[in-house]
Parts: sequence; structure tokens; C-alpha cells
Amino acid sequence: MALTKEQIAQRIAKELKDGYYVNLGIGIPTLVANYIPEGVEVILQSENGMLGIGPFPLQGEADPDLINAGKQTVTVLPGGSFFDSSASFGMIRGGHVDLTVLGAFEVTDKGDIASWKIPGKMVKGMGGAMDLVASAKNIVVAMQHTSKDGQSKLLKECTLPLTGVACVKKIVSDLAVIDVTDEGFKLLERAPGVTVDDIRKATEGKLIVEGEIPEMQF
Amino acid sequence: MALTKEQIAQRIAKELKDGYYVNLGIGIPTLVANYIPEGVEVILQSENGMLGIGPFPLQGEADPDLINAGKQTVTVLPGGSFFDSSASFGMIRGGHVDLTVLGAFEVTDKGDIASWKIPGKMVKGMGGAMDLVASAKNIVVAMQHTSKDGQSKLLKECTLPLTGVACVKKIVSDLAVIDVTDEGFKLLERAPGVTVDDIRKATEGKLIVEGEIPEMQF
Amino acid sequence: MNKVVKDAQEAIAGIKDGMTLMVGGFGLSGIPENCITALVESGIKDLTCISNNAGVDDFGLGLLLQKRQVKKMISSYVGENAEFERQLLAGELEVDLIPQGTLAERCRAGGAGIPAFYVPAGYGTEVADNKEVRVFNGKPHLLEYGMVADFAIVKAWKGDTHGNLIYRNTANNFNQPMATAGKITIAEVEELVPAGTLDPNMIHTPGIYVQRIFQGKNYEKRIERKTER
Amino acid sequence: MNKVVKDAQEAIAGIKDGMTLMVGGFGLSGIPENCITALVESGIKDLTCISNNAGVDDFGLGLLLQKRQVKKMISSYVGENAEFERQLLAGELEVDLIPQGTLAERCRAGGAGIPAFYVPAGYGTEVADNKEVRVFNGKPHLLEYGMVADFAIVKAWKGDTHGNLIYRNTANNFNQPMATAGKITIAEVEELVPAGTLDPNMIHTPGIYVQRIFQGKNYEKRIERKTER
Repeated sequence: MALTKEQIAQRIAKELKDGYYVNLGIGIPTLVANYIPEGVEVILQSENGMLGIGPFPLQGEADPDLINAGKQTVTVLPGGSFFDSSASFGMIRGGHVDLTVLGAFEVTDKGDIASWKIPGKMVKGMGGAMDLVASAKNIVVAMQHTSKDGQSKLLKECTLPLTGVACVKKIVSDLAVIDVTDEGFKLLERAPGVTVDDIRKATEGKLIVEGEIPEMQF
Repeated sequence: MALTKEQIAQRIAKELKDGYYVNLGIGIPTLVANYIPEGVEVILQSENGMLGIGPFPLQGEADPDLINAGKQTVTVLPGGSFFDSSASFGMIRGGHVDLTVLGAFEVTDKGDIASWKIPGKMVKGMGGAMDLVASAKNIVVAMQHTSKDGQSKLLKECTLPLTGVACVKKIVSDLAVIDVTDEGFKLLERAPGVTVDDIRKATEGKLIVEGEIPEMQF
Repeated sequence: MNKVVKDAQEAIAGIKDGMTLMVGGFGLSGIPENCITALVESGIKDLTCISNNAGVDDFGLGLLLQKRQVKKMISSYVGENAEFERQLLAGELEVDLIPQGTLAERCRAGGAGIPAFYVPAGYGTEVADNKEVRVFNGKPHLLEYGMVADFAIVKAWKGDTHGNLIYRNTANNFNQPMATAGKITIAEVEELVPAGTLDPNMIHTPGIYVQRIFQGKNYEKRIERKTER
Repeated sequence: MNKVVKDAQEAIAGIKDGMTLMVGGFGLSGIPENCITALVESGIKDLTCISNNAGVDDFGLGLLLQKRQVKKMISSYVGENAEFERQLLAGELEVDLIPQGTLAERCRAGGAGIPAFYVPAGYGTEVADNKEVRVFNGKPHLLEYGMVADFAIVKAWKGDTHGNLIYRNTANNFNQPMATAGKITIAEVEELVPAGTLDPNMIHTPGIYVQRIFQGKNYEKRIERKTER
């Protein structure tokens, strides 16, 4: 059974360690905040200029001056801080954020990522994604393993314009957890009920399978 | 009569215009603050991180956290602000300071300045002087026209290590007010009782004298 | 010294057709609403706007786009504006898309007299086209240039008569770096106070960067994506 | 997450002979007095110290120089320290003198992941020796490099348990840029408060940059040049 978006987020949350500063991208990555393990304190960075993102505001308490990078209203936790965009990306570019989670259209077995543009169809801009992938110490991609018509999104080469090269460290898809190594995609875990063969068929890039591949634990 | 240090400062103060942001160097330039013309509001910048330098503190009110670039205790005026050193030099380098006044050992008729080092004798460092002279929109130098043994300090070429090249716009010495132009030192004013000939003898660099040269007014 | 102007109309005096403007804000948060309205009313056109986003169809910079006053946008993300997308695909609008951190740093650098600097963002992507690549510490970087604008237009929470500004929460965003990079910087504030009122340790933008300031009115502060528990 | 350490001794754990340290402060203002004392007591030697000044003979970094623990100083101005001058002229100390603004920006750039940038300061002087020169807007500039340190040691006025820092007046100076550029950053503060106490809009150094924090004691805060009316 392929994972739901919530389950992808839940699995990624297990990558969080106490004291981590984390940037969560728009979409599935944002959901990761709902699954932070007990006893683990992480501080969420938003590239529009804050540390310490809290839950969404209570009814009637939304503040137009307090939004996340997805333009959603949020709150700030005790110990949080606000700063300008150049300071915010200084933090990101300087490698001070421990973990970055973002979505992708395609990822290659060399760690290249395409996530911002579909020529002729979508011209929204890269926002902060290129800065994030170029500088993050540790990048986890949350994505669907295949497109709706079954085409693999874990490729040898991206077909879409790149966001960054050789940067993705780990992928959590609806089918698998995969490390991006010097040799290619290294399969770490399977989604419950999904076989190695299912994953092999859904992966166009080089897939390395060594030994027994365990099912994900939730 | 050659000007006193106070008179040099007093003459320089006449260069100040209302609304100017001004950086005053250590020594004679600091004295300029005592002669700001009535009706003229200038805001003094200190490169260690403040705008709005006020007078020295009253007896017993010196604050170790509130000093100028010369490490003297100062006060802050209403409307002042504090910021870090990189922000402070961003201000300077970005050309936001209207006028910089500093001292010099030597200046050339091309606007080069030497002010920070006497080889074998003095190794204190350049502090912020190189940043200031490289970026200030308008640089006025306060200096003695000659050394104690009568050697000119307004030269064709500096003999001492340079602080910056082609940057000085104006000189107020104990003998004269001089513009540094593309053609050389252009004499603007004489100190009271000092003749053009006196100034000519004291100036090794190319001196341009056109028409009647007035005495300075105080 | 007098930096205080009456209103947005007076503040934008001197902005002419074809000029380059920096406009602060992220999405609709922290945008200079009063000045944008005044620009729309002015009819000034052929503007190059440096702004992280392009507003929405009927608010923020979207209003300028609607009236076709913008020749070129320099932004990182313009996804919320359908009119923008239409003009772009129809070739009616020039667009320069720049990674967000690079955009912010280019403004900061412009204000700080740094003509150029190297960053890793965009290497290996189409953003790198025609850019100088240089390897530092084994990692390829792109040469990027500091940027200045004829006018920078920013919005702050509080300001004083010397031009000192304090922003609130995430409404700071691009306002702070852009405020440093205008040949003339205009600040509109929610509350204008006398010099000496604000704590000098808590100034985000020192007054040296601000040439004109006024207290704005009727702030709508529209929320793009209200999300509540 | 626990960043709070007991005292300076615990804070400097892991600093070893031969390491590079950034030390905040301008003159004697805003220097990390507790950590400097702990370093003197530790006997750690062959240090490279990046600090705008070198203290005075018997205070600040002068104490480390006195005990010959410093191999190299990277500073902009060292004029207040006679022992420094003696060691330098005797060839006992390496010194790299850097224009103050370039020094500050190199720290800021190191912290912000900018490996190199161009500035006009020092062009045409001995500071330009062996440096790349490049002309922008008709003006020659030097290529300068971002700097990081094994440890950055800073002093703040207030700090919280998340490592957020607020500086006071001109005691900010190099502390803020250096705090961003330590592989490990140690902050000593006059007052340590629980997270949530400080206004999130008024943080000079966000906690992300600070790995260790403690409340210092017995601050002398010596004044170099007391000048009164």
C-alpha cells in the first residue's frame, strides 16, 4: 500500500533529532510539523524571516504580519525570532539549518532535483528552493514515486528544469525510503505491503538493493 | 598665522550642510563637532556602530558600552541608533555617509592619502580608514601643511604607505583650504596672514592659483 | 533636516516612466499599500519592479500589472498572480526570476557597496546561464551583482522623524535590505513618532537610509491564505 | 535542546592548541571577559585570534598575548597594546592587518555562506598585494574571502536559553557578525533569561547561531578612554 501524504510526512518526522533547526517546504513537508516525535524539540525556520514557527492561529487570531513561506498565517513559539530576508538566507546559505525538507517533481540517482518549473505550463518562479538545495547540509525530499500515469520520478536524468545538482541526500516517497549515495539510489525501507520489485519497477534511476529491506515502522 | 587645530576644525565645520550624515575621524576631525553652525543639523556616524553621537557624558555617567571609534565614552542623541560593525561599514561602503573628515600624514595632488603606517616606527593598523576613504562620497582631510622640520606633506607622491588612492576631495590645513582637482591642488583660501607664496613654498605637489585668493572667514 | 512628507502622493514625487523601483514585502505581507495606490493613480509606466512577488490579481503590485504600468518584474516567485502569468506568456511583460536568497542578498549588497559576490544557489540550473562560475572550497558558485534602484519603497510598523524604522514579525522580509538600496528610499509606516521615541538598540533600518517618511492610512493588510486551527 | 552551560570553563571545552578563534568586541567594549579569563587559565596556545583589536597590555586579549598563547592576530587596529607591538617587531607574532569594514564583512560573509565578494577598500595599498583586482562601475575592487572560525566567542547583554542574543549600544560591534561565523559559537551574557522572555522582533543574533550560552560574572567592563564633560 502506497503511503498517504500524511504517512510520508510522518516517516520524515522520524529523521528529526532533538535540537535540529529545520526548514519545511510547502505541501507535504509542512505536514511534518504535525508528527514531531515526543521528547524531540525542533525549531522550524521559515525563509521569509522567522525561527520558531508555531501552530496555525486560533480562530480570529490570524495576523497578516505573521505568515510562513507558503503565505499561511502561523504563530511564533517562545524563543522564536524574526529577521529580514537577507539574514534569513544567510542562515540557510551558511549551512546553519540542520535539515531541509522539500517536495520535488523529479530526482536523479545523482541527487539532482527538479521542482520549480514545467516549461510552457507553469511559470511561478523558484522562490527560495534553489537557495535551499544549494546550501542545506541535509536535504530530504518528500515526493510521489511515480506520476499519475505511472512514469517514474526517480530518474537517471531530470526531464524538467533543474532546481539544483547533486544535493538531495534522502527521499521519502509513497513507496520507499531511499538514500542518494555516490553509487545511486540505495533502498532503505519499503512502504508496508510494497515489494522490492514494485519499487524497482517504479524507479528509472539506478537502484541499489542490499540484503533484506525492512518495512517502514510508524 | 597658521591655524590652530581648533581653527582647522572650525573651518571644516563650515562644509557641513543641514541633514548631512558625517563620519569624523580621530584627532582634529573629532573637534569639528564643537563648531557645527547654528541651524544646521548633522548626524554623526561612528564606524564601531552608531548614528547620532552626542556630547561626552556628564561626570559619572560614562558608559563602557557606549564609545566612539576613538574608544572615548560618548552619549547618543534622540533619533540615534546602534548596529553591528558589518552593518556600519555597509553604510560607509554603500556611500550613505555624506561627508568623511579624517587626518593624514601625507596627501598627493592626485588625491592619494597616507595616514596609517610609518614603516619601522608605528604598526597600529588601518582600522576603518581604508574602508572610509575607498567609499566616502566626499572626503575632507584635516592636516598640518608641513612636518615639524618644514617638509611639505602635500606631495606629488606619498612617501609613506597609502591608505587609499585618488579619493581626497578637499584639504583644510593650518595654512590653506585646497580642493583636489583633476589638475592638482587648487588653492581656495589662505589662513589669515598667510600669503600665497608661503603656501606655494609649503606645497610640493602641483598647486593651482587662479585669481585673488581670499582669507578664510571665521 | 526634514524627511517627513504628507502622504503617498508627496512621497512618490520624482518617480518617472521607465524607472527602477524596489518594492518591499513578501506575498501581501509588509507591502507599501499607500505608495502602490499612489503609483496606480499616477499612471507612471514602463516601470521595472524589483519585488519578491507580484501581488495578487487585485491587490499589491497586481494593481500595477493590471494597469500595464510594469515593463519588467524582477522577482523570485509570482505564482499567486494569474494576470502576471497571462502577460508573461503573451510576451507583454519581461520577467527576471531570481532565487529568493540571491535576490535578497543582491539588494543588501547594493546597499552595502558590494558590487558582486559569489553564491552557490542556481549553479547547474538555467539561472546560471551566462553567469561566471567559480569554485570555492570545491563547490561551484555563481557571480551575482549588487543591485540598487532609483527608488526603494518600503513599509514599516513604526518609524520616527529621522527615518528610523522598526518592522513587525514577518512583515520585515525584503523591506530591510531594500531600504538600504534605493537612491531615494521612501518609507510608509503605520505609526510615525518623534525622533527619540524608539529604542536606539532596536532599530531595524537606521534613518540614514530613509529620505522620505510618512504615516500611511487605511491599511487593509489583506491575508493571502488565512489558516486557522 | 540544551545550550546552557555552567560557566566559561565548561563553555570553552574543546578549544585546542592551534585553533582559530573569533573574539567579539571593539577595543575593550563588548569583549567576552569570562571566556578570555578561562582561555588564559587553560594555557591553550598557538591560537589564531580574529578580533578587531588586541586589547590593552593587561586586559582583554592582551592577557592572552602576555602569556604568549597567540600565534597569529587578524585585526584592523592594535594600537593600544605595547606588548603586541613588541612581539610583532621582535617577530614573535604573526599579524594580518585587515581594513575594519572588510574584516567585519568577511565574518558576516563566512556566516552567510558567501565564499568571496568584492570591495573597494585597500585598492592601491599594500593590502592589495597578491589580491585579485576587478573593476566594477569603473572602480577597482579587491576580491575578499568569507571567514569562519573553529570557535566564535561573543559577549551579549541579554540572552535566552535558546541562544537568542541582544547586544547593548556600541557593545554590539563585531559580536553580531562573528556569532554567525563560528563552527561552534559561545555566547556569554550579562543576563540569561528563559526562552520566550525576549521580544522576537528585537533579537540581534537568532539562537540558531549559538551552540553554548552562559551567564558571565564579575564583569569589569573597563573603559579605555573615559571622556567626560
